[in-house]
Amino acid sequence: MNFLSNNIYYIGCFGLIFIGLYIVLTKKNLIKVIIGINFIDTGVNLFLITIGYIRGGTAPIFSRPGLNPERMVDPIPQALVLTTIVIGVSVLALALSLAIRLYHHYGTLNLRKIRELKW
Amino acid sequence: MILITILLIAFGGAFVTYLAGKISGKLRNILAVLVSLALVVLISLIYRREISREYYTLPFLNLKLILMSNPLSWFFAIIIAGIGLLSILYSLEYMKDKERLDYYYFTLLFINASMLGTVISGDLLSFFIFWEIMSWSTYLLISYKGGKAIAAGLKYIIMSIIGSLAMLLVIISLYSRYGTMEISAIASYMQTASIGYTLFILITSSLSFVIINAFWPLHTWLPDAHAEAVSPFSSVLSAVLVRKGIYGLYLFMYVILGLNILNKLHVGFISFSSVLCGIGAVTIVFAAFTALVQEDSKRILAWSTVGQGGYMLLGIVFATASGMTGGMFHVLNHCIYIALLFFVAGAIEHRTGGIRNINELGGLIKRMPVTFIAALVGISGLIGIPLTNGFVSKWLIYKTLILGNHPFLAFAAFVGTWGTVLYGYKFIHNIFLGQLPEKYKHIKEAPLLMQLPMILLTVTVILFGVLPGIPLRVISAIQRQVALPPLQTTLFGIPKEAGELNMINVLFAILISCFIVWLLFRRAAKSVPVQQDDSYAAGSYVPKEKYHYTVNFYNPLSKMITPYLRDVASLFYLNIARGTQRVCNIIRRVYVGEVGYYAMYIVLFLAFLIFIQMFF
Amino acid sequence: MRKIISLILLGIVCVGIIFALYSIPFGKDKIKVGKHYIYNGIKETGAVNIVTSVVLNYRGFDTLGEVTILFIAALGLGVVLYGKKKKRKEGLEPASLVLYTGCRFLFPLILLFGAYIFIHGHLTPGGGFQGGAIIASGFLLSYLGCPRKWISKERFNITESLGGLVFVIMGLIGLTIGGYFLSNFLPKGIANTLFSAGIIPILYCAVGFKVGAELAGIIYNMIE
Amino acid sequence: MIFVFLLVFLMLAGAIVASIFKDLMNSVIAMALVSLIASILFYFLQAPDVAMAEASIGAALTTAIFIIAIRRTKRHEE
Repeated sequence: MNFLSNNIYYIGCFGLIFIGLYIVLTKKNLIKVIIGINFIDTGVNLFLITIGYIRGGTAPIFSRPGLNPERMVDPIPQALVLTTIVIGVSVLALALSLAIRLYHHYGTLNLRKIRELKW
Repeated sequence: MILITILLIAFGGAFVTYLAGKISGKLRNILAVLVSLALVVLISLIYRREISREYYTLPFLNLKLILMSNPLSWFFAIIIAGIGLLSILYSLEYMKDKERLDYYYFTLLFINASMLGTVISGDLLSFFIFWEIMSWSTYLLISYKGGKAIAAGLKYIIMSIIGSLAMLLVIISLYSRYGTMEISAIASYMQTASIGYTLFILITSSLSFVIINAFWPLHTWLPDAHAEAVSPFSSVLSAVLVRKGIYGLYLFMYVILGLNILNKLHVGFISFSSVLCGIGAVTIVFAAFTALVQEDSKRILAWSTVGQGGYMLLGIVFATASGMTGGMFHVLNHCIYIALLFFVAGAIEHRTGGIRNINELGGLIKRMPVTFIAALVGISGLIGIPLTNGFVSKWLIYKTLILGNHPFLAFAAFVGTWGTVLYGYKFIHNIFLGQLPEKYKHIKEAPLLMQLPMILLTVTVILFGVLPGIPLRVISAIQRQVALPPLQTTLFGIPKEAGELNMINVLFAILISCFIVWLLFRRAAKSVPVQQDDSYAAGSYVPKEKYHYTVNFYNPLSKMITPYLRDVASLFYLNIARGTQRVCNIIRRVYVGEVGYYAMYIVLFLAFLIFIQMFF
Repeated sequence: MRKIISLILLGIVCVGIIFALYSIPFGKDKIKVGKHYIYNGIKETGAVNIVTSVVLNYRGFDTLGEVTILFIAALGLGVVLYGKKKKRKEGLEPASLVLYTGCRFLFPLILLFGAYIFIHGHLTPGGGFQGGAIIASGFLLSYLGCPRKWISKERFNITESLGGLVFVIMGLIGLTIGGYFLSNFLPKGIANTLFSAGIIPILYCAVGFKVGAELAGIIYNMIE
Repeated sequence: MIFVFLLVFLMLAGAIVASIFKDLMNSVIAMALVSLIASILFYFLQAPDVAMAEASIGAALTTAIFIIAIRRTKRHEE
């Protein structure tokens, strides 16, 4: 139980990453694969934030006087993840538009049938 | 100062010619001729200077450019400039209607310039740089015609790059060991190097020269490249560029290492020179008989280029006075007559509209007499008939081989000469003698501008055959430079002390016998030229071309020798290529075309890394 | 078969990660560079929200690059989906009256909320990215509720370009005045007030408009 | 703490369920759930900025984009 309570966030983010990877590895529907990629994205974001966390810390915002700067969590991963999320959604949209295009071209989203990359 | 002027004129002239071509074609032609003429004049001016060096420090990287002129480089430089001038003159008419002429002239001049650079550079780095410029621009010009020529050029450049990399390895090794690139300094350091290092330097550097000179196992690029290049450039390629290999071998073997070290390089009875001798002998025999079964006029000449290289090698490997002289003289001679023969082949190609298959030709002697005489003299030189220059050099080489107790090598050389006689006769006969095909009834003699280089070279072949003392004096200066025993020469040949050869006597003897033969034929001629009548078989007309008896010349002989002429080297390379392709085909299967597999590879690699990290 | 192989591989990776994670204990103080930002952030930038000061001041140039990536992704999406435009609008069912009215009522409020979030980016959690996303979701709502009132694509483009332009111009002014790109040349003001932190609110407004227009444009492109 | 356990469990369950569903629309909704819980976890990890971004972008916009994409392609995985 102690182990679990120490590592529950790690379990969460890596569980998410592994489920995403599993989806990417095994599923054959293109949109499903993109969903998996989104899971990986979320998991990595969660991991970055988890690394910057301090037990009992506060958010890095001096919204009221008397906050202890010693107990503030790391602002840098937060800043990185902030931009990552936005980039993630735009890349996701790009991937989905490609999926739409592929569907219009091949009439299917099944990756086993779209084998143009083979040579 | 004059050396850098030569280089500047050569390289600058190429660029100026290219730019002039953008303005007008005539200006470009004039400039090209002027530049090559200026080079010939300038190089003639530095004859008889003693060894001179010029030092320049380039503004970047503190590199030194050292230029050097000595008899050896003068010898090669004058060949390069001379053949360059003639081929430019020849191209004026030959290339008249072709496309991309600016590019053509630019590249041709650029190749000449870089070849000049390689012979007058005094340090290995600039030697290498000029060598690379030469390789690449040659590649560009070989593939000028497109189509098959691109494949030929590719073949050339791949082999050339292999050689260049070997040479680069040598240069880097020498520099890191001795801290200098100047040839004379390296030569003095190398006197104290260990045997193993010397062997490494020699073998690795000669790889490059063996490739460029197309000796037997590495010759495969040459026939294609020579056949597919445009004719004026084929002559440059065959006469000059290929012989840069001999220059390089000479440079590394005698200028840098010297005779003392070379004599020490042997394991048991196998020495470095004996290996080279074997290569030369195989090259001679193999190439001569392969040329015999070719049907393409330029391909015959290309294979003869391969074969004649073997004679030069046999000559210069034996460091005796006569052998060295014979080898170097053969370089000059071969360059003259092979350029002449390529000009002949080009003239026929030009007039008949690109016909290179000699079986379709015949009887052109009446239509193109000047070309015929040029071809006859050229072939005589190639075979080594007395009164042509080829005779003198081959005589010297045979003499070396026989006096040096090398019966097998001498036999190989003789066999090669027999093959040369056969394919030389085939060349002359199939093109000029026999029956004139109907469609060539009205072709004209080659244009005057194309005749001019041919006539010049024809005269030179005879001149050097009758008066071999002129070039031999230059060659003995080379030998004196590298402290080899020079051959004593007179104007007409070789004096009694060094082994009698007096061409003036031979000249008179031949003139007299010619007179007698002429008289005999005059008196006892029985053949009467008759008109060929139309012929019919089973009531239908048989075209006259069917009677063309030059087709399948030497058919029984070719049938006999063809099984032995399988180009083992070429097959070997082909098999390597095929094997590589097969392996790559197998490797290619990992690209299955499905995203999941690609992701799987990534995870697999990750797992592999983790596995290694955890257990090792 | 494939599932088993993937599970085995993922298991190996999982084991490796578990071992690797032992050196990163959860909740311990591992901050190095962040400390500097936390202690000197207010003094140097005037922004109370340290994340904002990192995003727009310390790593402002990165944010410009990030916005550029966003722009390029939107551009790529437009290029990929460019082509035959079906007239879908005729086929759409009109929304019910309740939905229609609700959307029209909520739309300005959502925009206002988004604007509030990015204007107060240096004081409270939130900022240009979040505010932009909220604005984009407002446009999504307006599409769902009242598709005929859809704003034309050109306005999104103009807004988005203006946002990028303001960002770059602010950076260039900073370059001329302060000596480096995006230097904070405006007065810092008093911390915890709206008009503080120099150029950060301006930049965040630009980013908010840009991201909002960009994401709305992406949705627009996907729907068309 | 038990609340965090519950959330993480729910999040992972949502992810697994998203991978299992044959109807892509259900998968996408499960994915939205995952994003939403992730944003709550961000808030617990003292990152309100990120929580906001994740909630507005991950849970709302991404879902919308996915739904649009599914509407333009095919709803069911074969």
